[in-house]
Amino acid sequence: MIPISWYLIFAAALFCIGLFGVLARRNAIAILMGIELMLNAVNVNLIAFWRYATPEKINGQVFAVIVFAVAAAEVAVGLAIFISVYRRRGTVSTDEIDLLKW
Amino acid sequence: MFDPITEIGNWFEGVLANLGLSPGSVTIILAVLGVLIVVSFVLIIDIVLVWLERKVVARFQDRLGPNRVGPFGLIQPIADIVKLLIKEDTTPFGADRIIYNLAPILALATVLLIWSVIPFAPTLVGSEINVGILFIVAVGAIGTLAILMAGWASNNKYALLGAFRTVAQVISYEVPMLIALLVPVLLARTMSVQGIVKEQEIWYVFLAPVSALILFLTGIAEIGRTPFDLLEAESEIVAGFHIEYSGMKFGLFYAGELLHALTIGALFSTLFLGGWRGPFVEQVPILGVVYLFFKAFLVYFVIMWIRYSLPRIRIDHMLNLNWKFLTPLALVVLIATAVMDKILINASTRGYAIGMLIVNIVIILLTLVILHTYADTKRERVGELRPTANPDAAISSRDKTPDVSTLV
Amino acid sequence: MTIGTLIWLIPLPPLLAFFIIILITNRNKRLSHTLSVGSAILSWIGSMVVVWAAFNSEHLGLHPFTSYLAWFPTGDSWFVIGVQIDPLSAGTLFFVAWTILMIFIYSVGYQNFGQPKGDYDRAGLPPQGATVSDVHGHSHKVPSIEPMYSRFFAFIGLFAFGMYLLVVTGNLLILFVGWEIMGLCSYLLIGFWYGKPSARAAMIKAFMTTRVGDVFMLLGIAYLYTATGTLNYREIFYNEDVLHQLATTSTGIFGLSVAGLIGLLLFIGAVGKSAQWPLHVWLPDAMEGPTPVSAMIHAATMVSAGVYMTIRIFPLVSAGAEYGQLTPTMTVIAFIGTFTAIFASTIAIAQNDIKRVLAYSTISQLGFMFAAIGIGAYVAAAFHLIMHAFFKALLFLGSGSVIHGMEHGVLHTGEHIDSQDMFNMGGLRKKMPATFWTFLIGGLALSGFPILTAGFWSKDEIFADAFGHNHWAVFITLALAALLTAYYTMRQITLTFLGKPRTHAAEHAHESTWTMTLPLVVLAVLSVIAGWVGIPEDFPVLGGTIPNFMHEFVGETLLEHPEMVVFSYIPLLTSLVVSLGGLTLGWLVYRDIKVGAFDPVQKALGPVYTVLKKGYYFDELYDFLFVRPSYWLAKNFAYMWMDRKVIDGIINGVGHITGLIGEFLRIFIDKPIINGFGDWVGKTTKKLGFLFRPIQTGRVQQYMIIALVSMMAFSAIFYYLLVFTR
Amino acid sequence: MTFIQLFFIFIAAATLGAALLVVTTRNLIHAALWLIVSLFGVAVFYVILNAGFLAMVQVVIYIGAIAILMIFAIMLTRKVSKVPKPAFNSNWIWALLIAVVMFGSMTWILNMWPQFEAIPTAIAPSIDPLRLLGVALVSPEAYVLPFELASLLLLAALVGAIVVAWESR
Repeated sequence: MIPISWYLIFAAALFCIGLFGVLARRNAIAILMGIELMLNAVNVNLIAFWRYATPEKINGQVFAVIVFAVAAAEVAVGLAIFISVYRRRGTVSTDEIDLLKW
Repeated sequence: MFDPITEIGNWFEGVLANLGLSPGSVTIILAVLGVLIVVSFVLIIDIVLVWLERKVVARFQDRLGPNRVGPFGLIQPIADIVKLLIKEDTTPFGADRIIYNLAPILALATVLLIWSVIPFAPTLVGSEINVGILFIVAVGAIGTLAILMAGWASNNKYALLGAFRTVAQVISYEVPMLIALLVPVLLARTMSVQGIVKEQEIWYVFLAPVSALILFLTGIAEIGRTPFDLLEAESEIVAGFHIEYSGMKFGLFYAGELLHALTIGALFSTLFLGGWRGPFVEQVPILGVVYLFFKAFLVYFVIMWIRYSLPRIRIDHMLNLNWKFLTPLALVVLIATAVMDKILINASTRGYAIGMLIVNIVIILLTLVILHTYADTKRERVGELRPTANPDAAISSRDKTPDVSTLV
Repeated sequence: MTIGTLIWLIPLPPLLAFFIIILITNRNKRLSHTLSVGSAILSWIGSMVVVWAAFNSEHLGLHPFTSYLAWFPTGDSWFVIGVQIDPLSAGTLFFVAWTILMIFIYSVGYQNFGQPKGDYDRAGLPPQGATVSDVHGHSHKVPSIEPMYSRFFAFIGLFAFGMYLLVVTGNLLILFVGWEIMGLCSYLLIGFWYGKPSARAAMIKAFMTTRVGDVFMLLGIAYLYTATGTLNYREIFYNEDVLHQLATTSTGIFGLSVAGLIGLLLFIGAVGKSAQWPLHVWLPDAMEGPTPVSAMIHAATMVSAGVYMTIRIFPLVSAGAEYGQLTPTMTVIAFIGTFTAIFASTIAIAQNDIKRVLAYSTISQLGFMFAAIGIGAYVAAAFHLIMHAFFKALLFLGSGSVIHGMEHGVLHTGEHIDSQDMFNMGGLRKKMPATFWTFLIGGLALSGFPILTAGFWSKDEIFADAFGHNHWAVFITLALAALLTAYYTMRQITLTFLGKPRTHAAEHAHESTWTMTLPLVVLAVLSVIAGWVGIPEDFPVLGGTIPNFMHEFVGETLLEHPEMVVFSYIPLLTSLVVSLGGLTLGWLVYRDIKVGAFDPVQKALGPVYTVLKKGYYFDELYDFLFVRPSYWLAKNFAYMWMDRKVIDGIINGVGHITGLIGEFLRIFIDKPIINGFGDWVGKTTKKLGFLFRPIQTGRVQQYMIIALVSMMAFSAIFYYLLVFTR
Repeated sequence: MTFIQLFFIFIAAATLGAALLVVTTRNLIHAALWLIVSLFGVAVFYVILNAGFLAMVQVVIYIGAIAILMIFAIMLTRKVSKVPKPAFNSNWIWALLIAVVMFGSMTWILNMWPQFEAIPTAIAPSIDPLRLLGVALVSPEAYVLPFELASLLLLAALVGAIVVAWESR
């Protein structure tokens, strides 16, 4: 059988890859993809802990479902923002969207 | 009871076990074999579909259809396939090769995937999973993706437009479809397709006619057939997302589309027409396959019927129909069914069915009333814009026209 | 419907009204105010049913009406919220329901419903009046309807929701929610006429000042939750073990016990909300809002929420002390209350704006209540809370009616005078009789006119408690404050209503519509008879004729029932003397003020008068202590002359009172610290700004990288500290 | 090394590889497709973990909705993604450092956890996770309130997205 450690390490790796994407990518949409990866890593952890720790309590899956909802909402709003930013400034690369500087 | 397929399966399993393979590998081999059998079977049906489609369209259009190759042109599909195979396989300039080649495979594969959860007989189902309905929806989502890939990879604006249209259409029609799919789930209290079939002492088309109708319509929209075939509206965007495809790649799309129609038929008959149910099916499970395909072809025929009788509708009309009519209706039906289910929780089967039927009929009537009033207001508004023809003018104009017989 | 369900439903109608008005009926004024008042009536009915049931139920304190609901899971346990009506909340609910309903009705008239649309009215500015031509054809100006009429009713609806929520809930967090909702509404309504810069300033000031208190209150709530694991009243304040455990465990801070510290933090929140010194500055400016708002939010309900909450947490505050002696926290409360009482009343005697007088009077009356709580007489505090709500609401509404009449006169005559300055009024007695009599009753109640009025009984009980437990300082100071109260009340009445009209506007003022006078009458009746529920048994003659319902009832709220203090004549005589004396004094001083004459006291007091008029320069002080430095820190320090002016202002003001303090300030604080500090802060901030400027690139990812790096560094450090140093 | 373990390693490798391609590929469309692959891998893990329902939901929501939405957005802002620019911003090296360090520290800390090598216990046949989940999501003494709040959040996001992306004419 598979020990839980595999899932945890896998999730950690996925999370860090996503984090790298969030921190390093230029295009805002790519950053959103990184965020999706991170959320998925979290979900994998939730489900793994549910399965290994308390299969009789369903909380892990419930949290995963809530994470799904949050992810969907976040993507919808995020993409909408990017599109309107693109309309106004003609770019979605984050290092050109730096109006908040000194 | 006579159940050849299961017996063959058991026998073959015994053979493999005697060869001294580990049980795990035996399972895998059997699974692979099962997949192969189902896929090839379905694909052969697909070949038949090609012929059937052409024949039926010919009949609808008052032609003979294929009749040269073989008796009644039965070999025609084979000829088509050969033609497609020997055609040049072009790839447009600037296309994204991998995605371009991946798309048709994905398109056909997703259609085939649906068959893995459709029960052919009481004892015969590809894979018995407890979230079958959701599986079907998920696979449909992947199908959308395939079309989007094809459209984008072709590096052609018509293809891209077609893909956009597809996604807009399919995704928006998935909403009422999902809600309509929930009604059988609610009635059968399970998401497993086999379970839903097993629950249908009375076909659900009688318990939930409205959702059946909605599923049927949205199904047509999902496969993008007339009147919803905007994704390949020849007159507007040459051929839509597969404009650049030629040879067998196009063939795959074509086969996928045909098969998808039959799949929708099978799905519909499984969820609403009692699937493999029929006389003697308990004694002779293999009959279930026959019943299922009979029903599926029936629905498929209706789809073709609609396809070749109706014109294409405008895209805004299509989206209006979805968002302003089907989705609210589906929601109403779902809620009504749930409430009715609570009320009739401990009624007899027949009483339950009758109650559900009554609810649906009431909903239908209300819908008709609403539509009628709405249509009236609409008509008035149109009437203001356009002068209505008055018979006298028509008659006088007819008098002025020269007599046709003199021209001949 | 069970009583529990009913309690849940009480706050809802105003909220619904709010949403419906905002979303749907915004355009239709009549519909909007119908909705709003209707919702108020619904809530009023519900409240009355609940209150009636509460009054009729035996030992409500032991078995209050409660209904709990598991809100959301916190790990293994659940966070439980609920409603609870115990004697205290019943009493509060009673006056809240009455005042809110009355003020809703009043608002209809006050916002000139039914009047024509103004000629130059714009949203965000008070109505300027409209020209109408009567049957004779010659046109004259009349008040015009408020442009944002519906919006006003939506806002007060939301406010009513917050207040009801705060009263009926049985959970400190929900109380805080209602508290903040009211804070928001106060902000919105003070700045209702956001066209006026003064209103904008006032709204921001009010919000910020109360925020200071609320932060502490939130801290207290969080602390309480960590300490007890619950926020329900019954499980904390009615639970000997928890209280004892809280009282005995000590925190390192000021040697306070946990209970004491939490109580103090929550009390700071109350100080902010109830505008006690030193956070009192926002309330006078809050008078920028429409008068119904001043009456409801800044006199009757919201500011008394602070007192309500402090009575709520009284067990926490008094935990660990025998009955009669004071914990440190109680001492603080008593001090702040007493000081505020005298302090605000001294300011009030020098105000000319009719509403500002009432504002300062509110502050000082709330001070009375806090003082009462501080010396452990929370029953007296609750009593005075309820009575004060009635007569202060009455007074504010009365003043609103007066202003309304004056504005009518101003519009009619067209002279340019401040329609709120009492020196422009006079002789309104004949013009607006209903307003006069009700206002008189309110004023007498406020000044504690003997026997008849409610204010007398409640104040008398505070005196009795203060005297009975030998808190002499509190007793004497409060007596002085009461004297001043009576004095400025009479001053106000005399200036406004008695004598001859001092302006043409005053001559042409006339009575308001019934929607405004009806609430006045109702509240006047209430502020007379309501006091009779609290007559001590052993009071001469009257004692025992009516059972001391107040004490019996509210006394049950907490575990320890306060015994009634033995009756003594000294407090009674004191209150008689101060109230009657103050009234006569006020009348004597102001009985004949000539047109354009100055306040006679001004000559008598000289510079002190200016100090008082400016409210001890507290606004300027805070401006200089907090606002200006923040400007420095934010931008630069190019405005030295300004603060020099401010400082001089303070030095003049203070110096006139005590030259010594002035000297001290100038030598030891002003020159070395303030200016030096100012320069230093300015320079260094500028330097730092230039230093750190390049960091702010406006690139989110870079910020995140910085944040993450620092986070990892810190976590590494902590990990090292936690693991390797073990 | 049983078959299931081999399978796990294969899927994990595929998922992580796809994820790496997501964050490194310059062509955004490819990145989105790789994202789909890796999300699909995650779905497979759900299946292995007896959470079939979530697996399906994963496919429906992420691949059916989110990924397609992203591809749409990419195509709507295509001019940008066509411009040959480096995929990473100036301080990507820091990001790499952070990611690596975080991964290292996470695994290191996880290693100290006693049950790190725990083996799953068989789910009792009486327990039907699907049914449990359904009940938990709608029963008042469980998660009905968070669930409704989530739906409310989705509605708000829907409206907000429309308002934000609305072409103001």
